[in-house]
Amino acid sequence: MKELAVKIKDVEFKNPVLLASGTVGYGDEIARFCDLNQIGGIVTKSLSLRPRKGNPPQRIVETASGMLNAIGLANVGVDEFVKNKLPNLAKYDTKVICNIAASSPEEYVECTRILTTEKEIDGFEINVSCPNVKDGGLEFGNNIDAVKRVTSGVRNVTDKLLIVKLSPNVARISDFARAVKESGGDAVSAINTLVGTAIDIYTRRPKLFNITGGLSGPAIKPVALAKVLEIKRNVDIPVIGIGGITTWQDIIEFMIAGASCIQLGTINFISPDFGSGVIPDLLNFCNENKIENISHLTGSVLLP
Amino acid sequence: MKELAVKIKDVEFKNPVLLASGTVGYGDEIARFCDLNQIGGIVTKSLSLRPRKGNPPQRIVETASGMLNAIGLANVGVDEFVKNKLPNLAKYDTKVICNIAASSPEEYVECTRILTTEKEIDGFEINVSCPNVKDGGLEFGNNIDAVKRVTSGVRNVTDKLLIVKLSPNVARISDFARAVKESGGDAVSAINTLVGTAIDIYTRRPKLFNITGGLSGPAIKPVALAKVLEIKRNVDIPVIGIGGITTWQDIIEFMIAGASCIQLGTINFISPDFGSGVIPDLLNFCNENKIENISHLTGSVLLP
Amino acid sequence: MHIEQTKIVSIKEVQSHTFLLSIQSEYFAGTTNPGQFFNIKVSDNNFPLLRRPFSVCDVDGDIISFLFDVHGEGTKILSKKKPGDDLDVFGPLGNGFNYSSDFQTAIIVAGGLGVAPFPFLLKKIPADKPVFSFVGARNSNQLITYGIKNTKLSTDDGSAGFRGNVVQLLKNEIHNINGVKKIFACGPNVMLRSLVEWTTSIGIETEISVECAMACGFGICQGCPTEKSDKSGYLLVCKDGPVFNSQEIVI
Amino acid sequence: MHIEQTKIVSIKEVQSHTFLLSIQSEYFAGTTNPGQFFNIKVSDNNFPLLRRPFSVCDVDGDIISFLFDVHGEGTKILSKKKPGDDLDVFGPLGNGFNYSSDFQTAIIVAGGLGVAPFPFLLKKIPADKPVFSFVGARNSNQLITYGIKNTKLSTDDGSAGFRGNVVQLLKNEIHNINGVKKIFACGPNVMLRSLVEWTTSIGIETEISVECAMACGFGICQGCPTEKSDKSGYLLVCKDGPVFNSQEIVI
Ligand SMILES: Cc1cc2nc3c(=O)[nH]c(=O)nc-3n(C[C@H](O)[C@H](O)[C@H](O)COP(=O)(O)OP(=O)(O)OC[C@H]3O[C@@H](n4cnc5c(N)ncnc54)[C@H](O)[C@@H]3O)c2cc1C
Ligand SMILES: Cc1cc2nc3c(=O)[nH]c(=O)nc-3n(C[C@H](O)[C@H](O)[C@H](O)COP(=O)(O)OP(=O)(O)OC[C@H]3O[C@@H](n4cnc5c(N)ncnc54)[C@H](O)[C@@H]3O)c2cc1C
Ligand SMILES: Cc1cc2nc3c(=O)[nH]c(=O)nc-3n(C[C@H](O)[C@H](O)[C@H](O)COP(=O)(O)O)c2cc1C
Ligand SMILES: Cc1cc2nc3c(=O)[nH]c(=O)nc-3n(C[C@H](O)[C@H](O)[C@H](O)COP(=O)(O)O)c2cc1C
Ligand code: FES
Ligand code: FES
Repeated sequence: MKELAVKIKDVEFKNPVLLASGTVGYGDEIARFCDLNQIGGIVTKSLSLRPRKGNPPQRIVETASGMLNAIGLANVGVDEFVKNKLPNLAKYDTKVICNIAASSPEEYVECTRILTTEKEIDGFEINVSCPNVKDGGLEFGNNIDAVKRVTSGVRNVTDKLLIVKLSPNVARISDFARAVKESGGDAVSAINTLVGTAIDIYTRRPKLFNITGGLSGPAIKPVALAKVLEIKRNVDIPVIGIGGITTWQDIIEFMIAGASCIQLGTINFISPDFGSGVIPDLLNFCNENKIENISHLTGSVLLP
Repeated sequence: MKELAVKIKDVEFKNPVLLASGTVGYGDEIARFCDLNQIGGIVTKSLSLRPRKGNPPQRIVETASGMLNAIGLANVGVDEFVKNKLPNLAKYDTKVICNIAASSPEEYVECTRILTTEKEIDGFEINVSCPNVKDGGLEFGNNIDAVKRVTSGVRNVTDKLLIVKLSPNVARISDFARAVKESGGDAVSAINTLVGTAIDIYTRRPKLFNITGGLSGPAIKPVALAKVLEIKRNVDIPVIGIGGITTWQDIIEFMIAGASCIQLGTINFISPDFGSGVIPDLLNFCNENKIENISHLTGSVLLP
Repeated sequence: MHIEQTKIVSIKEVQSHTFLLSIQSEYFAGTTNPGQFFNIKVSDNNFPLLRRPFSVCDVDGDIISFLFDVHGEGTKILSKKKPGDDLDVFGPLGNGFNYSSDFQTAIIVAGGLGVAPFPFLLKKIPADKPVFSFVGARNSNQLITYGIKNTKLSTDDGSAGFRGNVVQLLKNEIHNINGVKKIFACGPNVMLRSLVEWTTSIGIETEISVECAMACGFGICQGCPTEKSDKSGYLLVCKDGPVFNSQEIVI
Repeated sequence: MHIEQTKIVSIKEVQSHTFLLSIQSEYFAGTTNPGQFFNIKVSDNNFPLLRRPFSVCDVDGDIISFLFDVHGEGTKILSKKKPGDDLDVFGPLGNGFNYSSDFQTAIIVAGGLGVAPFPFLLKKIPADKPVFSFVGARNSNQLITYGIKNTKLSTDDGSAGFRGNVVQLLKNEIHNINGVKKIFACGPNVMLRSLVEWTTSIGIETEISVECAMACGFGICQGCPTEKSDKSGYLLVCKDGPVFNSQEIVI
């Protein structure tokens, strides 16, 4: 299966299929359906220094070919993760990326400093783009200087793979990718969810307690793909493509647009076995099309 | 049917249902299905000073609950419009809004200057947000100063209703709405399409000749609704809600979020009779819920 | 729990807009407890995107049944299925009723389609324990008593049984029921709330099956929180429920 | 043209993955010309979002038929419809073939499912004008000759008829066909292109039915441009076509 191996910095992923943050918890439940040994990697739910309860219900609304979520970064916190979640993840032959969300640049750095000593962790994904928390999240994601500060701060405390997950809710995402590169980041993930909302027309209240939520799923795929392409055309940095992937064809499409790896999000809720189930399809596509290594697809889009 | 009448500036729309620019041409074909006498208004395809051929094919790609278009502002030009299209529109008892797209602030002003003398035209919608042309469009839409310049330039040459159609491809759309208000605009339309793309995985070429296109349809409804809500919470200016409307419930939802009127876009391609067909449903909702005038819904969302 | 492509054995409209759907699965039949639920993909495309949760209604041999109402687009699609069609079913999910705890008399309280999980529960409650059922609805057309035995009815408009809601009916009747009682309830949140308020005050053990919006149904999305009674955080309806002891959560 | 909720009268798999769908509509039957098309909503929800265009294949009394291939999700849904099901049909759309112009002999050229518009056209061509049909496909399994008469076949792999493409076959046979000829063609763009190149060079009038991505199907979206021969701009396939005289456009 060497055909599918993909390297970013010094991390060799078995294949380009990763599971996206917030859509597989810490791997406990999903492992019953998706054989984690078969996939490139898993990204943890966003971790913060201390545990977070998350937002009150309602946290989820279905939309046309998509869903809104406003979970509010409910998570067990860094300490509990290291003690009780990481050992379980470490049992699998797959790469473990810790996603970190925080309320201040200092908290990002502090979380990373604590986690980077854990040898089972292969890299970090810095979430500067969660639309569902008051402090942190979007504010950082919309501010180039804040993204730079967070990236270089975290870079200072870890030599491991450093990915920054970008917000699509900006005018030019490639400016943010460039900022990440200039601040020492190794890669960017694109995209996090789009800001959206839904209102109950009888009560006239937003359906989500948090008022707005993040839109994910097939509905956003064309937008995600355009963001990946935009970054690839403007900045020389590896991109991890995310957004609305539900078929093997989608994975190939993201790679052609410029993605080195991809992440699966919402699809895990519907077909939790998709992650490992899709690997043979990718292999098949490569064989049929005489693609020696799947990474040759990355950015191979032919533009006029 | 006074229950449905809505006023923006001095223009009284029979009801809040308008047909969106670029989705009904100049009204010729749609009139066979949607009784234009029954609806609030029609917005023309974007007009430019001179005719435009538009982009070569392929101009359209279907996506999950949405579609991408890259028409490239194909239009007959201002002169031909006045000569051969406007007379036909003028036959209907409905408001006619001319949408204008241009490559420079001067061209916007020039188009408006020519058109404003036509008494059949009730107002203008300035399109600073088309993602599918090289010159003009998005560049203006992403630049607050350009939006201000265009708005005040156009304001100087017309006293008619002046609406500016905003791009959703920005970090904070309310900043643009504020700029419009400060520059003398009477209202904003939100939203135009989201930038998206699609790639053929076998040829590795973008499916659209233009590489990227604008995403419309139900897929974008949650995003459009959040943009309307954001403007309403931050700026005191009438908003015309657009994006993914396909049911009467969607119309009510947009109004509760903050829209004074709404526009129907992609739905016209699927159900060209929806525009006039939906009016009785709106009336019914108002009657059943004892809403004296539908405009009382505007911005009535209950926030925590 | 697993995902299985099952075949639809039968689908019947048992009442206007209410359907009984049966599928065949040895695995599901052998592993499901009353009160658990299944997450069903009603189409093989993106519309609707998410699975739809339904409580197991009954198990008979290797046939599993669901009782459902046509509510929105998803259940509309489901209602149009035909015997022989494939159905993508994920389960059994969550925790069911604890029917072997220390009680002498079982009381079923169901509002509207809240009867759904009880036919199977009734089969499992030890035969020596008497069962009293109370079913309520808005009016007689909406009363569903499929598979329920020894039933007293209530309707808001009095068109059948007691006029009033099902909790009031139970309050009126409780003195006729002897022994250490345990209540199993399912229905709208307002009904559960008023029930639990009362049963807490008089100290009858109560288990409630709760509904809420769900995405995954098995604990990975965190989309279905319900507040713990001590307000220290949230439990997940899909994983920690959908059946809760009424003392565990704020309903 | 209008939108009508029609009933499906029959649906048959005439060849593997190729279906003949018939609906009933007096209005459509009375107003449709060969070569026109209908835009069909295959579901009553957002999936797929857009209508799907299909040429009218045949009209018989008040029965309209379409011949279609299962291509993607939309046609898959369509292929699963049953007699008696409702179908939301919009049409007739566009301009059809001009079969009353000044020719003596009609030649049909169809590639693959390009045969679709011809059964109806064949009925309309005046009986005194001889018709010669040429149908090509990749291999014999993909050859569709539904409703076509006096037919010569070609397959790329030689598994039936002439080995080679249908344009080559026609070139070989054209000397056997007498009188002022007019060609009516439908099929993949590559086939149409090579056909038109040749017919232009030898001066045979040719009408081609063109396919492309469409959103509205009736001229409001500008989504279906095809370049004018003089390159001065675009025509719309849905409104100015789908049948064009080969001299009008750059194929
Ligand atoms: C554990 C559990 C067991 C259930 N058992 C049954 C049953 O046995 N019989 C039955 O008829 N119904 C049952 N339901 C409710 C059933 O799932 C909904 O009626 C169904 O999802 C409606 O789908 P729809 O597409 O027709 O409706 P729509 O309203 O179009 O869509 C439903 C959407 O609304 C969301 N939603 C919001 N609030 C709720 C809520 N309180 N419950 C469910 N979905 C919500 C869902 O996430 C889903 O995306 C159960 C729900 C849960 C959570
Ligand atoms: C005027 C006209 C007449 C037609 N007549 C017939 C017919 O008689 N029989 C038949 O089998 N097919 C016919 N087709 C083609 C038929 O419309 C497509 O096969 C069908 O749309 C496929 O839908 P799908 O959802 O199964 O495929 P998908 O590939 O999943 O989706 C089709 C989508 O692709 C887009 N698309 C891109 N290129 C094209 C293209 N060249 N043609 C059509 N859609 C395209 C469409 O806009 C649509 O959104 C005709 C097309 C046109 C334009
Ligand atoms: C329920 C839910 C929770 C999420 N939580 C997080 C999170 O904690 N951190 C994060 O970086 N992204 C989070 N995301 C975003 C996803 O990782 C992903 O970027 C997004 O869903 C788009 O991909 P998809 O369309 O495949 O779902 C979450 C998404 C969903 C649907
Ligand atoms: C095919 C197509 C062409 C469009 N052309 C224009 C245009 O010329 N000018 C403009 O301001 N908006 C144009 N739009 C955007 C629509 O007016 C509308 O803002 C957008 O489609 C979102 O609404 P919807 O989801 O209801 O379609 C176009 C949209 C489509 C789909
Ligand atoms: S529904 Fe996903 S965690 Fe409960
Ligand atoms: S398909 Fe819309 S103009 Fe032709």
